[in-house]
Amino acid sequence: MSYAYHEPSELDEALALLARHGDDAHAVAGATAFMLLYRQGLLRPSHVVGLRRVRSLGGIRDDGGALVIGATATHREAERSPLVARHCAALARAFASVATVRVRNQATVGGNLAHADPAQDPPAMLLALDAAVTAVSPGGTREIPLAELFVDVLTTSLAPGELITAVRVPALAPGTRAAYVKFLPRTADDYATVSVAATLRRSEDGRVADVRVVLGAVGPTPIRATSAEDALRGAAPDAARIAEAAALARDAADPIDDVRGSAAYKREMARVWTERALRSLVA
Amino acid sequence: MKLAHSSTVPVPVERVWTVVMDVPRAAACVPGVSGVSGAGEDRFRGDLAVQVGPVRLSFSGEVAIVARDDAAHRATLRADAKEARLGGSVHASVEIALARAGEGCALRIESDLQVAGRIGELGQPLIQRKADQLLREFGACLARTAA
Amino acid sequence: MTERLLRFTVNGEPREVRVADDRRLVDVLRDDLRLTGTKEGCSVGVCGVCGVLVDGALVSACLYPAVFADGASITTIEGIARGGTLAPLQEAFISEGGFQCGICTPGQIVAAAALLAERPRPTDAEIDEWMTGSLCRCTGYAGIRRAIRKAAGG
Amino acid sequence: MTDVLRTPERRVEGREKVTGTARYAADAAREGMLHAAFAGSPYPHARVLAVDTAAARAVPGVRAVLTGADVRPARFGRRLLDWPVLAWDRVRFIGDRVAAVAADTPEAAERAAALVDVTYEELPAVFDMDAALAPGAPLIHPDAADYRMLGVTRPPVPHPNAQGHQVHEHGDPAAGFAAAARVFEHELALPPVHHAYLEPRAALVWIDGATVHVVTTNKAPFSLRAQLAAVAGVAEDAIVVHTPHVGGDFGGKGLSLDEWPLYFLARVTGRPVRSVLRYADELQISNTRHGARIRLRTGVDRDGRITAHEARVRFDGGAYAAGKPIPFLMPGEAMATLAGYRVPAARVEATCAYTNHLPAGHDRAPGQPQNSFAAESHLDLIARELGVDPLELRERNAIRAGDVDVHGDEWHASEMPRVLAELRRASGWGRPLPPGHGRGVALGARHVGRGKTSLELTLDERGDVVVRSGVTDQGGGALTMIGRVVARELAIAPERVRVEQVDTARSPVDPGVGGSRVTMVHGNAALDGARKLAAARDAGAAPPIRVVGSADQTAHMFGSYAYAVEVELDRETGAFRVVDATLVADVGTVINPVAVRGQLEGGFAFGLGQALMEELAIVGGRVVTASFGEYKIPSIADVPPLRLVLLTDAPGPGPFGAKSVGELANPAVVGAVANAVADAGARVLTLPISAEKVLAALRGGAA
Repeated sequence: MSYAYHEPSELDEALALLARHGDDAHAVAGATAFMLLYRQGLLRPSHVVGLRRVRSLGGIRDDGGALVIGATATHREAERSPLVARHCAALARAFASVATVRVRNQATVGGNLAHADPAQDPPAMLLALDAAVTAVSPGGTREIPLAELFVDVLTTSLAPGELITAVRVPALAPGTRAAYVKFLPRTADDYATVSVAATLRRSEDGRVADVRVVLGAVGPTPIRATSAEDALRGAAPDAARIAEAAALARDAADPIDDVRGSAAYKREMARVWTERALRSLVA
Repeated sequence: MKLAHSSTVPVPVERVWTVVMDVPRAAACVPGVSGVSGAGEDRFRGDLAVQVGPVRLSFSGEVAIVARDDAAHRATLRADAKEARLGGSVHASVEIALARAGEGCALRIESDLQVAGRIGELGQPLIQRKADQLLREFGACLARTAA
Repeated sequence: MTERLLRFTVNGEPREVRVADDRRLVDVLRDDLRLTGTKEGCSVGVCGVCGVLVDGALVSACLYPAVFADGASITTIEGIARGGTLAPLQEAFISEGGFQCGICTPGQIVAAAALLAERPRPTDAEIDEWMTGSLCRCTGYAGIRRAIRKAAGG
Repeated sequence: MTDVLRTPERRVEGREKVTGTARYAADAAREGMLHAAFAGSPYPHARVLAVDTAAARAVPGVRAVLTGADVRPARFGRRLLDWPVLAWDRVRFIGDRVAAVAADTPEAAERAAALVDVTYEELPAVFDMDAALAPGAPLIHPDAADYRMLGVTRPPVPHPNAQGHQVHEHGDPAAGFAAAARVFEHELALPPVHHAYLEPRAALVWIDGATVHVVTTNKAPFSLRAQLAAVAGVAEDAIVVHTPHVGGDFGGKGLSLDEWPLYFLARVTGRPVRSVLRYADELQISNTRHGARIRLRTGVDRDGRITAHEARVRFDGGAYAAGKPIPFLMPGEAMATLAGYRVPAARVEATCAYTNHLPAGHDRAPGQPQNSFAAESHLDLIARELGVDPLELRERNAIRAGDVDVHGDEWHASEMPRVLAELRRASGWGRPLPPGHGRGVALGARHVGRGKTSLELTLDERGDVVVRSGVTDQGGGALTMIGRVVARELAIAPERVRVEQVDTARSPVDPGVGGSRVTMVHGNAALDGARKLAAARDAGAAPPIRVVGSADQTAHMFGSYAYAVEVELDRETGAFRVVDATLVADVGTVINPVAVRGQLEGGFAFGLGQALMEELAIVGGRVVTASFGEYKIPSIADVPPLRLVLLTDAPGPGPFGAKSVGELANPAVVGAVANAVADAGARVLTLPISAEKVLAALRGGAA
């Protein structure tokens, strides 16, 4: 019942293997999520294609002001990368917030996005930073904005046999500030009850020129709270306006009841933590 | 876990009721259901394929109408299905109630779902989301089919 | 079943082992190499009792595909002491009450060794952050904190 | 030489444990060993109509598939044998086992177990304790009258769904309530929680000729031997139980689960068979701490002194009583609803119900965290109603020498007033708190361990001693303690005493670890043996001198302790942190100072988990927290430092005046935290004290 493990060193080879084996194949990078699902019996591929030796998928680089993180870069590499920290300290924090150091040493940035677990940290932050993944298939290469990548729980818009090669975070407009907050009322190593990733830029008159608010762990995908953003854009971000925006974020959340709290509580926490994230950005 | 779905359909109650009580036809409204056939009075056999991202599960089992009140348009269905490869199973009690709503029909489905074995360990949030989604699609499809 | 021959070093010694492609590192260490110092607890990468170092990086052997270890250098709890002499960390776990039942101790010590390799003088906050993934049910962690501080010369 | 007890101990097994050479049950392997896996019920309550094993048997590598029909009528348990080894007619909780497989690999066994096809007829299930005990409730054990009970006759119960029932009354409660200035009544509830030791249960069984060998994580090997003899119909001396290191117990590993089917699998295959429980199964089928609902009613006089007390306690025993070792089939401290206080008159009624939940068993100070949470919350509510400082109210009611406790027993000595005085000082009680902070107090009393044992000591030519004991060491430091007691008595260095833990064939009968017993009982046996060695040596006996040291510790005495805890509360989210904690504990003479500190610090963290986040969430009979991803226990970042004050000058009945500490520190944490959170503005009457409940309480809702 075991699978055959393949470890190509070229991307073309990996794509060819995935194309050849179709539904019987599964691609892995760090393989943390795969191992959990496989051990549980929920995945039974005949072929597993490991991407860790594909050199072109690794590394973190600056591309004309944009930050490009290779799919097989580990979370640990990303959290410790001076490039990531310089680009956006909150992004480095989001990577450093994932699970524990053991998981971050193994799990990769691309694998995490392909796994599409809405309770994870990087998806919300990367969505707030307007990132896009580069996806490649035998048919060619395309860019998928994160807003279009996440479709449902564990479900992405990647076509069968298509791989994420990198995530590209565009240059932040000068003056943009970013925040990532994670609410952990149970233990320090728990999944978030709610997380909020936000970016905000003010124009010279102090009004909000641009803002993005993304809620994590309270929906089938990370949720962009566009109504909250609309309430702030062009406005002076005083306490009342932020409170109003945060209340709209509460309505954008789509959580379920579980051991981390009732849906009603999580919605309320989406409000509180949105307010806190936004306040930190205008402080 | 308990799930509920309500919707209103611009179709007379009786017509919706006919669809609901035609189990093979109604079951075709659950995404992923196939091969439904009779297995005795008020009992039906069939398969259900569920996909959550890369996870594909295939259940086979039975649905039985355990109680029905044609006058009140209420019925209770019982579904038991196994995922043999994993040793998991799902068990659901589904209550369907129709009521006149103006010219149309108010449809209410309440389900008490149990997921047992390995599948149930996967994480209840995931299961709940998926089950909720199936129920919503089922309700919407019933309305379409009756119309 | 697809199998392959893996070659790697464990605690400095070259080893070869034939394994099925889907085998986990924890199974190879415990069952094939009989290095039972590495334990298995929660099996889902949370508790940390299966912590080992692969090329110096701390990972959960219960989530780590054995095929990933091909060509790597692995350190387990059996490789922390050198030449029969306990490492300062091990001495400190004994003197400071860093364990009771001992089941999490291999994982704790391997994790702490990785921390000290990266940050020889960690602050209390750094100790807490790093060791958050290494659960202990006996000590209440106070003894573990004391042991790591002591080994770090604090 | 200097007193051994003045230097910190060095664990005898320390080197093994820090180098990875310490062996645990899951590390045991034998040539030709098979691996076991099990099929469990998907229903909380159902009749088993048919079991088809054909597909399971067809899996390559499968050597045996057993069902209930193959083991009938074998039932197991620590006292009451009510849990079928494999169900043959009825399953009573989700996960109740119906078939066992032995195969060449764990994977083949798992695959085959998944293919066992069982036809069930679902029965009405009952999940609530009161519903289970109501007239006309579905019967969970219709054949209970036929069940065997080890050693004693089963006490009568008022309802067929009652596992155990006890009523206690002393004084004149009616008069006490009539004389009270105020009477208060509160109800509190707690969910089941898991021991969460990090070593899942494991066992290896093989049959060598006429002898059955068991390597096990069970912490009471002789008790397991007696149970296996009863279940398998084998003589006790034909069974050898080997207990390597136990990777955490907390009471849970007194009950064996896999050993029974493994015995039958080993018998039919003629091969060694091993199983290591998946942690998901630990959380779904093993014996948890009892969930409870507790109603307390207490009358107080004008000064807040207790005049009368009434309690009704309900425990959720789950599907089987097998995990409970005491004849009443209740958690050990079921009746201690106001532990540590003077209670002149009381009526306490406690019932443990069968339900279709996973079975409950013993967990570190069984019954006490439940009753302590209820009592300490109740008294705090009374203090606030009366406008009396909560610590002051406890000082007025703390039991003193000559007072009668909640059981109606008179205490001949009490350290409780001193403990509270020390707590007031050490915690800085009364010092002003920053806004958003709250401070809580709770006290506790735990009896020291009782029981009897023997161990064997040999003094050799060099004056060194070897001690052989059947006691397991689940981390408490038993072997180190025994060695230090002997060393001190003989005035030799501890390194010169070697303590060996041996199997049941090579040791006198031993009660195992539990009930805060080891330092009292094994320590006194070691002391007795050391004295005998010294006497023989002084009488001129030639080495090797071999003696048996024995102890029968019957003294009924308590250890007292109290916590003061400070929390910082986030009023917008309900989340809070414990920012300061003080524990004052009356521990008597300290033999293992490192271990005593560790047990108390560990007990604090253990209680903190129960207070803050631990809950086996069960929905429709199914545990939905089936991994450490969902069932969270405190990590290092969640446990604040503990200020620890030890009172060591009131001697206990242990060697040199020692008392017990293993179950001393965990029960009262829950009440102290609840009271601190209440002081910050949110009274929560159910555990765990989640942020959501706190927020609801802050907003005036029910919690």
